[in-house]
Amino acid sequence: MLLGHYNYWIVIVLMMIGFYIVIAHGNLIKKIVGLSIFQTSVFIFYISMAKIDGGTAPILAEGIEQYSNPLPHVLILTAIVVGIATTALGLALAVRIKEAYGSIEEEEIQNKDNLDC
Amino acid sequence: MLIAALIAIFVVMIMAITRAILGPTLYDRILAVNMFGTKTVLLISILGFIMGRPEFLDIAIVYALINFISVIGVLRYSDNLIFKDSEQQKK
Amino acid sequence: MRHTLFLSLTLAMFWVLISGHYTTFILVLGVISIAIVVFVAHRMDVVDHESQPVHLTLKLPAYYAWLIKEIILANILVVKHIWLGNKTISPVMTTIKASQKTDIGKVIYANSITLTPGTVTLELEGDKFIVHALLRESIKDLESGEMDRRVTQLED
Amino acid sequence: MNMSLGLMLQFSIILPLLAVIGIVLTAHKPNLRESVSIGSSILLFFLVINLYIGFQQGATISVHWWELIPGLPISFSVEPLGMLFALIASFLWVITTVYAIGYMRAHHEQNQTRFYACFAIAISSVMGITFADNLFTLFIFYEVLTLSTYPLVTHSGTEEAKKGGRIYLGILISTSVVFLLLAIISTWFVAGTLDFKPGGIFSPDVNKTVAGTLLVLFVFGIGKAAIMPFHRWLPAAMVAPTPVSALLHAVAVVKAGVFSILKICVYIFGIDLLAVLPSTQFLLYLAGASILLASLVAMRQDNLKARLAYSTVSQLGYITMGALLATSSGVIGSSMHIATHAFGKITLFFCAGAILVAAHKSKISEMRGLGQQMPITMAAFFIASLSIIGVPPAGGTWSKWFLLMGTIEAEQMILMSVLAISSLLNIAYLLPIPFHAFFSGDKVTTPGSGIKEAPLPSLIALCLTTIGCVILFIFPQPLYELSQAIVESAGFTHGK
Amino acid sequence: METILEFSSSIFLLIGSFLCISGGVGILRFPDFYTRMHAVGVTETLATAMILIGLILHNPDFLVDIKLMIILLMTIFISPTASHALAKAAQHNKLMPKLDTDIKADNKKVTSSNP
Amino acid sequence: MLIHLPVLQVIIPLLAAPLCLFLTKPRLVWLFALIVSGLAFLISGLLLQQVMTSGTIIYDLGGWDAPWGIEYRIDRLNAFLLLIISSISTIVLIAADTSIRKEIPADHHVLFYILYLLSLAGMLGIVATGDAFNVFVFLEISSLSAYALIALGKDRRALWASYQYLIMGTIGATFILIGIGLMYQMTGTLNMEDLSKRLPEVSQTRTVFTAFAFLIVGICLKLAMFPLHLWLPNAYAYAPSIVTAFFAATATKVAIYLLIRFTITVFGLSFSFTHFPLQLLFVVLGLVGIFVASTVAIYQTNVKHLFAYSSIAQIGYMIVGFSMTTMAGMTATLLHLFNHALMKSALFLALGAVMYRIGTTKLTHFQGLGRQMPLTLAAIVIGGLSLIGVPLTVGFVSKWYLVMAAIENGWWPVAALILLGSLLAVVYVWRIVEMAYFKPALAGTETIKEAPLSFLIPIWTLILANIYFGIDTRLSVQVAQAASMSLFGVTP
Ligand code: NA
Ligand code: NA
Repeated sequence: MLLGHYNYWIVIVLMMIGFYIVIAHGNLIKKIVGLSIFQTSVFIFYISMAKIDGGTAPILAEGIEQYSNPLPHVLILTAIVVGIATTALGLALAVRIKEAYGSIEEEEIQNKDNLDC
Repeated sequence: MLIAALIAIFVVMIMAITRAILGPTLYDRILAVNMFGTKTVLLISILGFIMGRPEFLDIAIVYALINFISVIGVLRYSDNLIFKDSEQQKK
Repeated sequence: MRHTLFLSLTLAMFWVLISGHYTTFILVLGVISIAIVVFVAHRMDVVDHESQPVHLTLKLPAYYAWLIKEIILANILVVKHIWLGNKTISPVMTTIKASQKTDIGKVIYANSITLTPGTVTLELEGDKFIVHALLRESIKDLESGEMDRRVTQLED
Repeated sequence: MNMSLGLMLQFSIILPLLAVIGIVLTAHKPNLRESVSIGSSILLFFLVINLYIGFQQGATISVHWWELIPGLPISFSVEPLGMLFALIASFLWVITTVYAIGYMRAHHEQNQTRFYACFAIAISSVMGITFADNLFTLFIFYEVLTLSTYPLVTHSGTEEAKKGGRIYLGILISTSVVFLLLAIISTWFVAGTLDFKPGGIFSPDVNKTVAGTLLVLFVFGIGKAAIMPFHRWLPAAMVAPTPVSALLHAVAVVKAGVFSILKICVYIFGIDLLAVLPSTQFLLYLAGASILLASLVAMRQDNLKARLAYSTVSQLGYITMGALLATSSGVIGSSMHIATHAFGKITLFFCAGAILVAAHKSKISEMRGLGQQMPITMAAFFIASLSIIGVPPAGGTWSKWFLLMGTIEAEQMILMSVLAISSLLNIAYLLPIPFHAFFSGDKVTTPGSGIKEAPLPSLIALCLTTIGCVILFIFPQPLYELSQAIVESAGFTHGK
Repeated sequence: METILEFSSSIFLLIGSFLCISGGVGILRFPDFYTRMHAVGVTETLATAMILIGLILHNPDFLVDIKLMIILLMTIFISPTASHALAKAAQHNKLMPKLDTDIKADNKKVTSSNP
Repeated sequence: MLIHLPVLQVIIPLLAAPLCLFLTKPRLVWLFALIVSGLAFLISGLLLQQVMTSGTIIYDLGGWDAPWGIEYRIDRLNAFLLLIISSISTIVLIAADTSIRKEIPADHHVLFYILYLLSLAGMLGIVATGDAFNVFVFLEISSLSAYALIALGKDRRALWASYQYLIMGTIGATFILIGIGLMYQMTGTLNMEDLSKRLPEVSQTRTVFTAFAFLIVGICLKLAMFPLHLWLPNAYAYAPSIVTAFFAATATKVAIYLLIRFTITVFGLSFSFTHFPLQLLFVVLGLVGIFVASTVAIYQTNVKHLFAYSSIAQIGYMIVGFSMTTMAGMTATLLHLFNHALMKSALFLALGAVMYRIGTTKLTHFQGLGRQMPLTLAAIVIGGLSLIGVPLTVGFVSKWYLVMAAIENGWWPVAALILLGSLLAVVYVWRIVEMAYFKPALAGTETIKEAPLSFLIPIWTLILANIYFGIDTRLSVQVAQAASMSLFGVTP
């Protein structure tokens, strides 16, 4: 019963891991990594949702009748692009923050900000 | 035999993951993850054959390229600034 | 111009082989995307002698054949030591000299070293390479200079 | 005729705003600027007089502007109570402007342009309040009045002025937003209209608890009426220049407050409904308490303006009480008291200002013997005090008389005694001042100190208002007729 | 013919798998980052080549074979670059290799403490 | 041409953004962006007119019918929001050229306009599309450009603010993505109209409940609804002034739109408010948000921070109106949506002018500024009065409708609390007034001049709009009412 939906369990576990990293880690890069994992879990969720019993990957080919639902794949392609853009922007921000604050640790940045005020 | 190769690659991937978790240095981890990536390319190729979908090879190609870019990307930063403090100190 | 043509051709070949669909529409798309890539490559200023070493094409096959042989041998050696265990390996790091004159020659040499298991180029400084090797004998092989000579031959 | 009267009505609201533009444009030519102020105030008074004449001839004057919120128009009409207030306010604006010119110049005040401009906006909003045809219009001008008088209160810009301004704005805005606005919106919801209608707008079978709650909200919400415990802004606003105090106490702000209460009692609730609401009694006692407590506090003030301020709080209690009594005499007394108190109190403030300008004194204890140097001022003070107390030969006599009658009609014996006691207290806190000024043995000021009467414009102003006090006593007929008209238009069935 | 192809394909796949596993063992077994890198080198050169050749032999379709060859070429071109970049980064950031001498010393310690 | 308006609305700014690259001169790019935004404004005006007269417009992208193709669907609510977004964007852009010259390094100017147009296109897209997944895509387009725009701020804290916003925003967007995915799983459609038809059949499943919960939390994060507001103050305070003026007026509005669209149109009132304790939750959070954020605003030393917290409080008002689930409440919320956009864009633009002249928006630097920058400060005062809800400003109109709606619902305490909450606005607005008008100017600031015309024109346009729509409420009320009617499926 529990294992029957193993794909969802994987999604949930990944999601929790990603979320935990975002929340618990002070390192900006790690947060971005966590965020990526978090997003990826959703991608997996969509893709696993698209699976149809007996269906194969939705790449058109001769002699194949049954495909998985291609729509989620298409959607997630877009979402992946968005995810990459987010990650890239996040990393770029981290680099700029490092240049400006000399650190990528949340706590140190917060301390420096407090000193500024 | 395809199945055997698949299993072998699977095992290697697990080994790579193990190394990635064990570390101990950041470079060990990148090395392991990179290896994991290249093995994924093989995995996809073999899976395509097993499932009778040679179209998967396209994915394998794209994956190989992305894998390369991501490793270079990560290293570009490691060469500069970011990883030095946090990781090296812990070592 | 020669480099641009070479690049376009390579890309076109790549496209045709990968695509597998040869309708007009798809082909036109291919032409457009190749044009864009060439344009971007020009903007990045990477279309030159160094990135498209067209002049080496003829001599390369022979060198590749020899290199493949070396790689196979090196593989066998490293795999042997993997199974024999840590006590049998003798990691060393040394500097070796490279006799190539051009940058591309040095890169080919350095990459060949790295490509053969058991040795890795860590750094290129002038005509000196810092190399890490798993086994003393691999370094000795390198120092014997056969590979160095073969790469240098490619140059002229 | 009607058409032109309608135009006049609109113009009486717009004219002061036009004056603002003139004042701002002539900012760098003080003489011209003051001419604009005086000129427009006189013009306004004539407009109102004309309206009055037309109104007396029985014309219905009303103007409908536009619907600010669908179903809620900005509209104006002339009815007796508004007419009464408009007459007082426009007349006193003329006087106050004259007085202010003398005062501001003698004091070398800064930012005079801002002062006159805000002053004019305040008058415009008072006109809007007086002629408002519905509660919504009234509320809007009520708020504009608050905001436009804020810069007047904080005019000096000192720390003290800022503090005073905070309390002023804080209480007036808080009460109006939290209680008044809530009451208005609820009224709209309950009654379906906000138009002022003789006899009120609530249907007779309205839920008495709801209506009673609304009445409380209204009375509390009209902070300008300064019913305790929402009176604190009035003493706090004492930091303002004297002409502003005059404006606040006599012409505009507090009068707008009690006027609103009166108007809401008569035209929103209607006397009949008011008489049966459960909360009326409570509010009457609250007004009574306000009268007595404020008088007691006034007695303890040594600062003249503070004493006058608490006196105002007390006198406003009379008007509120008169409105809530829900009898014809009560309403008549209440509306008359708006006028008589206006003249009495403005005179007192003019005197206080004159003393400040001429003798640089603000403490009552320092005014002993001042009668010698400033005889006219002190005489005026005496007559105005009589008006406040309610004894001849001053107008206050009549209003207090009707208020007393009102309590008797309503069989409110406790409140009757409140009025009686309060009159004694009035005597106790007002009369000693002129008395000591003229007859004190131990003079604080010596004859040779060079103190003389205030500048001529101020002196003329305070004389005029004093005469006004006396005239209201001698010829109360027009005032009474207007008040009577209010009662009639309200369609009394009760207590007559 | 088919059986020969099938058979040789299997052989190549088998060798590839073995090399792969060997590399995997190496990456776990070797003492430091640099030595592990050599183990990875095994899996990325000959092992990959063997498996891909095995696949090529398995499938006669031209386009598929080309694609497999492209993958092979890419792996072979990319892997040294990645290895080099990684090693260089490690060296720049002062990661010291365990050299022969250190290992000998370690071994001695181990042997001396276990008489 | 007219028939393609719905898609042109989005596609014009979207395509215009990369075109900026070819105009190398920042001045030229500015002009171009202004024209593009103005065009979007024009289109939204036409759309609104069209929708008001002839009802909902449905446009199938690329000729594919929904639910396979992406459908653009403009009803009264959409058209109203499109108009708000594009109008504010255009007016704010007028000052952009002057403002960013002081606040953004010259080599980033072109980039600024590209990002600006992208975020504009994103927001317009969110509103225009009728496809749930498309909402996510546009949401991310606008958010990503928002993060980058905020990071362009001069202060290094802009980077940190942008980073935090990125994290929170992405979590929010991902939650929305999960919600959409679950909905798709249950119904097999992404078209919102279809979803609304098919969801009732499966509304009793746990999956749909989960989808709803994820969506609401995600949207509330984007919305900066208390207590999910933590990203907002710094993002607004350290972003370039133009960006703040634009976002403060539009970004949270778009999120409110999503909240309304998903709870009322897609899931339906009965699901959203009977199966979930959403009403109680939103009333409480809305009110707490009003009081907490307003109180925090009072203690701010930076005026940009102050107004940022005020924005959170104003979101509270909208949430309270929304939670009433009546037409009156919805009208009040939509009205406030529009009115608040007018107030906040004017206020933040005026702060931009202050920033331009004195380089800071610290409250202490406002000393005596009333005399030095009379027109700018007068604008801040009028904007502040509007925020308080003084009659003759738009703020009063919103408050009136909100209180009216609360009373209609019989929520007397809520009505009282709404009014009480606006008193806190008096306090924080008056701190600025006192500082600007009742304190002598700081030494060495005698040379400060009034803001340039390029600021004054848009600022006063907005201020006059604040007054105009506070005096003549026919248009705004009519549209808001029509929008809420169409939401509740009532035909006028
Ligand atoms: Na090697
Ligand atoms: Na190697």
